[in-house]
Amino acid sequence: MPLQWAIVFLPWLGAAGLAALPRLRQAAAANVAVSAAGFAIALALAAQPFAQHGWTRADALNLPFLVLSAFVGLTTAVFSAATLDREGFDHWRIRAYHAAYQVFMGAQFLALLADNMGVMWVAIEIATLATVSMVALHRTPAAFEAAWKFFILCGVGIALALFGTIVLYLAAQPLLTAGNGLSWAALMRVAPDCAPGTLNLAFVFLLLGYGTKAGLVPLHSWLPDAHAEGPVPISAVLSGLLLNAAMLAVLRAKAVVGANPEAIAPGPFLLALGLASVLLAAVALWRRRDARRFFGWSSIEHMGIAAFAFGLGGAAANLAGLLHLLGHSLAKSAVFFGVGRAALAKGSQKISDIGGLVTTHPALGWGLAVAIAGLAGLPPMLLFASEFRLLAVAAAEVPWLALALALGMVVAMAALVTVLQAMCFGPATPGAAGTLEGWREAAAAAPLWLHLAVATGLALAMPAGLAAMLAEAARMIG
Amino acid sequence: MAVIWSILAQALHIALILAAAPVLTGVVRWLKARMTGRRGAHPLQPLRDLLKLLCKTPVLAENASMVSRAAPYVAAGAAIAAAALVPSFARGMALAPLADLILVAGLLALGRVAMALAGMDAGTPFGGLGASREMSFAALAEPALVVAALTLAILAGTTNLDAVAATLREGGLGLRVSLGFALVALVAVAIAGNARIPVDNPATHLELTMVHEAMTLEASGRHLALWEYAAMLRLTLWLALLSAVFLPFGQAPAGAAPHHWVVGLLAWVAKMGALALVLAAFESAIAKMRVFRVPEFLGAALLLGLLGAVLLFVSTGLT
Amino acid sequence: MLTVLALLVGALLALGVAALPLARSAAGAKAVHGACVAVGALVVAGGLAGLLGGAAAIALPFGPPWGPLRLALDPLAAWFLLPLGIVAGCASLFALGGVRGPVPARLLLPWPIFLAGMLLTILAADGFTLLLGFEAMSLASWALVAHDTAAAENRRAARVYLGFAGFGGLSLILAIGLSAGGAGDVAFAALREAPPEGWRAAAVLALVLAGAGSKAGLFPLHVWLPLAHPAAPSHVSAAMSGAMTKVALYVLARFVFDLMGPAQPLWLGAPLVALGAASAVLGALRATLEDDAKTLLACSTIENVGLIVIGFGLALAFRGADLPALAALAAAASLLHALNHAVFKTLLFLAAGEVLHGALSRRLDRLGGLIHRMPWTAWAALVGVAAAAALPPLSGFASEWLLLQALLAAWRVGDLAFQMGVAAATALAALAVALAAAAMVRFWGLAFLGRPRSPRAAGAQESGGAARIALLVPAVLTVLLGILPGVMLDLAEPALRQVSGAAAPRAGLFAVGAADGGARYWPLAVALLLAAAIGAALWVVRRAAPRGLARGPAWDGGFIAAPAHLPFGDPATQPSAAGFAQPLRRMLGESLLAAREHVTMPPPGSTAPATLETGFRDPVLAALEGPLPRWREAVAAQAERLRGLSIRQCLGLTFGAVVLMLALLAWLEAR
Amino acid sequence: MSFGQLGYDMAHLLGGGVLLLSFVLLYQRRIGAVINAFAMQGALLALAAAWAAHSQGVPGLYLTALLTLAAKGVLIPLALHATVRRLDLHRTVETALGIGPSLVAGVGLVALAILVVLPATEGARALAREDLALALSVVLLGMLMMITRRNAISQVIGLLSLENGLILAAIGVAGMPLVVELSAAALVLMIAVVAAVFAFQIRERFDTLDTASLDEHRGERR
Repeated sequence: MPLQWAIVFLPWLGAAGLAALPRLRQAAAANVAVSAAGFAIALALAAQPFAQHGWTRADALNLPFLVLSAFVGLTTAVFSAATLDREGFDHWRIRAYHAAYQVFMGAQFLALLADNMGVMWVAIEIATLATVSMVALHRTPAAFEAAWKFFILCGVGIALALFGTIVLYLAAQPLLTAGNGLSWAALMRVAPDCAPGTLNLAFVFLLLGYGTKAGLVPLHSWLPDAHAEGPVPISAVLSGLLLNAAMLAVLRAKAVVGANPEAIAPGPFLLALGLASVLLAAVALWRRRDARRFFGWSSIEHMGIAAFAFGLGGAAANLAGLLHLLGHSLAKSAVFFGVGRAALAKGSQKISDIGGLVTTHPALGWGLAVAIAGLAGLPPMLLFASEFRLLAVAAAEVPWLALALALGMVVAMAALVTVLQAMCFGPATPGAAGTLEGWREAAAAAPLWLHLAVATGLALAMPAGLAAMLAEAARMIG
Repeated sequence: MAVIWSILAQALHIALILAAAPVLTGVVRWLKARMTGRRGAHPLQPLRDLLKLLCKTPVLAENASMVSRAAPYVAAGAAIAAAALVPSFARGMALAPLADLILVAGLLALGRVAMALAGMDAGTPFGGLGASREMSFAALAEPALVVAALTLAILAGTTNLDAVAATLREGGLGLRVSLGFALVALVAVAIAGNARIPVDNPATHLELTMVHEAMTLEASGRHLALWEYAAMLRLTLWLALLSAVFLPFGQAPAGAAPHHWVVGLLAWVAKMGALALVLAAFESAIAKMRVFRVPEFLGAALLLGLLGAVLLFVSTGLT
Repeated sequence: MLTVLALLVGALLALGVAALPLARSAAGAKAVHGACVAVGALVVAGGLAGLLGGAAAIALPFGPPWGPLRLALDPLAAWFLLPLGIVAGCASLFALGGVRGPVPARLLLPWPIFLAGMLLTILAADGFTLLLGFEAMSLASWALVAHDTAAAENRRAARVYLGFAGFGGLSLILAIGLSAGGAGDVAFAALREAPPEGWRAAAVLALVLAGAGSKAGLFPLHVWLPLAHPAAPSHVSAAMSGAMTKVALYVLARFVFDLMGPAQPLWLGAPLVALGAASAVLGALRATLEDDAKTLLACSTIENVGLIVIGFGLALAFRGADLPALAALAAAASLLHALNHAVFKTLLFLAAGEVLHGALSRRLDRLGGLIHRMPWTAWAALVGVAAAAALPPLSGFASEWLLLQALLAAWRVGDLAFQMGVAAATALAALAVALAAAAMVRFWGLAFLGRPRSPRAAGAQESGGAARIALLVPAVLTVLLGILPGVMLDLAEPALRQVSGAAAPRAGLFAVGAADGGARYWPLAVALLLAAAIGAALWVVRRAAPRGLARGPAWDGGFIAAPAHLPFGDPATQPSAAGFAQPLRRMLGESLLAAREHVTMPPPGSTAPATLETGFRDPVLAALEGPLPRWREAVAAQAERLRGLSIRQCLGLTFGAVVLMLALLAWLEAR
Repeated sequence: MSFGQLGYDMAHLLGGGVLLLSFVLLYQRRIGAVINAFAMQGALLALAAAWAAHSQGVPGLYLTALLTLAAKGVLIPLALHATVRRLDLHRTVETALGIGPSLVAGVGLVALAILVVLPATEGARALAREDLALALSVVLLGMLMMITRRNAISQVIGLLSLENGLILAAIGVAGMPLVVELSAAALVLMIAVVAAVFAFQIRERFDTLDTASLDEHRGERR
């Protein structure tokens, strides 16, 4: 069985096993073990040359994200192993949580690796179902609200995506040979000769469908609430992984349509949605009281920035966009680790209740401060490099839009800075009995710092192979 | 040869101006007294006062620091140095290359700061009051001076007093309206810088209106003598400056043989006398203005100076 | 040499990491600061080497995903290494002297990183490296500003500061991108190839002014500076005022003189002159009104930055009018003043820190009479004050004299509007210089002269050792720079050539001034003349007057001596900070800074004290904290209505998007 | 296969029937009737799938037909009826947009769908084009129903009929690979939605399930 399939099926088998493990300790350990195995396979896969196996393909576009997903999945598993006992789950929910987690991981890998657009759609649907169940896990009315909203909106979204997929096939049908229907590679091959009108129709539905999952304005409404409910690790993987998968799906669609000269240019659509996301999120950030909602909105902003980059097109802007996705996954999940830990320590996730972390929990406080600063686009994180690249290119090509983008970034940055000051520096707020004993403290802190280190390393000393891969990917998606 | 003449001229100039300072003050006071119908003290009276003060032991406030003792020397030294630079009867003196208008302003500022700090040293209300007023007025006088310098610099191409004097002497500039504006600005600055009416009253002892006197209120003995002498030097310096720039006739040209100096000397004495007369007349004619009207006075001077410069731009632009 | 400097950056970063464990012990903290002193010395050496030797460039083996980090050392950068090195050395030395036990890591760790950021910014040879250093500098200094989280105003300062830092960074990125063009190659070499023209040049200039200007404290983006600089520890304040603003000015110079190409129109200098004049006057005026010693010094930094920028603007205009000699003169004024200001402002901030440490207060109204308790600090500070007040023969006068000469020569540019504007700028610059003198007299006189205004000030203690040396070094340098500016300008000649695009005229080792027939300034001769005059006065008085002094109570126009129940005299009978500022507050403050004062006189017979309330507010800060947030709130309120939607309405949004796009498609296909 | 031939007419007829039933869904006022109409739509869809399987010669589609019939024609309607009974919801449909206007809007959407699809799909088989236009109309009508109806049940039914439109499109495109799997997956999604209605006890409507209660829980209210 090729590694590409192994990495998908291993988590699902693990899920089956985890569903049978009632004890927290073992389940958490097994969860970490499975995730670690997934990470190992991902690395091995990255070492192999690009290849296609049936419905899956490993290419420059998805391999970096595959490795990233496996990495974030592993760190998140570690973090949840350290903090999950605070959630006070009974054994049913422990089983459900871990099973759903691994189901989601498998679906995520499949969605990234899928070469067949239909398979990709199915994978994203499975991921949605898994995450919905995890968001609803707390069984509070608020959790149900958020889960239901998430479910309905994304359900409609993927329904639209399916329609888009069908239309896409219809467009390519006359040129495709029987076997390779819906294969992205095949579609790319025949795209230049497809009926442009049909491609346009397909693109609109794919964009709106997967764009809903990527949280682009005006399809974003589910995102902040979904990030605010459920266990913290869910927020981390939602922001860190699921959004990337959706954005990659949009990119594949964009690549197909962009390959056809007669079809409409897909760029302006992405530009418009991206700019709208950045601007709306930038102002909405100022009204947030709840830390996790706040960072959910910041995810919308960053997805908007990435969409803007891809809308701009061209090797430089695309590279900036890909880097931005990578950097955002690392920084945002790191921030969620920090916020989750802080919420444990302070017994609340309201921004007003989390204060003076630097004085009460120095390591956590400074780690969170650096992470938020990195999220605001300050060095030395990867987001700084990507935003620099994007703004530089945008300023050269579309000065006025670049100005609007920069305006949004400044406003959002000011909001982030304000929250950073409030949470890390302000007067220390009374803490709850949130101390983790022994290894848990370290295990809860390590992922945060690890992410920061990786993000910094990628920004300043990216491995040549990875850089080359990303450059090729940037060319691939046109 | 010329070098020796220049050095000689410089030495003569310094001696002359040092000697002239008390006398000039005395003359102005005497003239004012005459104009206001009093007999007035002998013109040499200031000199006698200085000598008398020198013989007295100064009394310092308990908490006065080294500043009170050092400041008078700094102020006097700055005044002497500045006075040594302003050409009087001859041009091309040894220190002529140094004689830069901005440098002179800087030296005067040095003296001013020394005086203000001395005023604050004892920690008394009047000293601080005088210091703050002095520095504030100077803040408004400085721009007027520089703008006047701008006019001169445009005409002469430099701010070197010697060169300016030469240009205004030989150069066929004729009568420039801008020069008139610059003159007014400089006169206003001179009045403020020398604490003359209407900005300040050198003879007052009503504390609330004092500026200079307030700062030297604590000084006595040789310190007071130095303060007084520095003030006299400043007055002489300003009058010499005005005469050198705006009444350049009669000056012995650079490198000229000593017999030209006699003419220059006589011309200079005449000019200084005339200026002293004008000053006395002016001061006895008008009254001191309220402290917070001074900014308007200096602001007007500044605007006049700017106007002069602008007119000059226009004329140079046309020609 | 460049390699050594690059290694220095790495060493500083490593030092920052090592500071985490080292902070636990006093010896460790001492070691870190000592290493920073050494680095400062090395940086100065590197600057000298760069000025004497030729230019060099290297590409680091690592960097962002699209290329290596490039470093270069040319004369302009080398010149700015001098202030950086001097300030870093002195500040670190002062901090070394202040170490008395373990130092909190959050105070020790960012310091080397701060220095590394500034060094990297100056050495950068491509846009990304520049921004990397610039932002690292901002971030580290922000951490140092935010170190004291207890005080609300410090948190506010840190917040405003970080906001401005981010804004400046984004502006610079846009500027780089705009001048880089579509290819997206941000190497300086590539930027030089295709300099921006027309509206692009204007836009780049505006963006650079926003980016570098906000960091340098240029009007109207100066408001964070008086908040942030005082909030940091004193040696950090010194570095921020002395070095960081210079680094920002270096970025400005790098853009306008180098990256934007040699052929820029005359008008490009006008905005710099205007903004510089505005900052100079506003900063100096605020300095005369502030009653917090370190805030006062920070405002004076704004003033000096303004003067330097005026010089840049003039140089730009002269270059545009093809007057290279005058361009060199103006640039010389700016570069020299940048160095001088760095030195004497460091001295003053360190002295303020020493006062804060000795008398436990920064408020002028709680100091006084310190010259008796802390003589070393007092006299060292006096040197800095005299330099800041532009008194001959100290360093401040030399550079400001050059600047005035450049202003007086600016009419040669010819354009009438420009001439008039420059005439006004000349008056404003002179006003600023005189105001600065007033502010400095106020600062020194109130802090060190008179009688103590608080028991702490009466019992102030002076700390010797490294801190004292850290005060004496810049004091001596101030004197030397004042007496030998000619030497420095000869040293700066390559940088001037680079800036003015032509060989800079030399006035000789002992003189400065415009070459062709213009006025000259011989500082050494002036110093000698002054010394001779003072000596003569001293000699004469010694000969004529009797020796000896008598001590008595202050006469004070007939006031009684201090009552017994006030051990150090009644401090209220001295001029207060607000009182000293009164004339200028009334003359200029009311119109420029909306200053107000309110006197409440008790009715006759009442024993209640009369009170004087004064205050002013910076119009820009008022605008920043007034309308801007209101607008933001209004927009946010509108955005909130989107958020309050029910699921059905959210679906409505999706539906609307679908229908809209379908309609768009139909329309496109119909066409 | 083109106009006038049996296969074409049959497929066209069935597709049209599905669309017609979407209008019926919009038109109905009583929940029971809505559910029944939906059941009929599901049955018709199953028929269309079967016919497609026959005419395209894709036996896999028979499976789809079977699944559709079982789930949409029988199980889900029964479950919905049960829900209505168990949670005793309102028996009448409250509309955010009146019946008449929503019908008019529906007609407009159909026009839009045709305007978009027909020019867009130049070159494709006529049947596919027709079918796609009908499917798109059904999808749009489903969404319209979701946002113009206030009952949770009728909103869910809107989603379900939307998904019917997807299936219709999928079976209309001859030779579509994975069509069975995709339709099955979509079906799973729909069943999950219906299950969620139970699990989350969605009694009333989407309106009340808005962020207000989230605000109370997370201090988002100001």
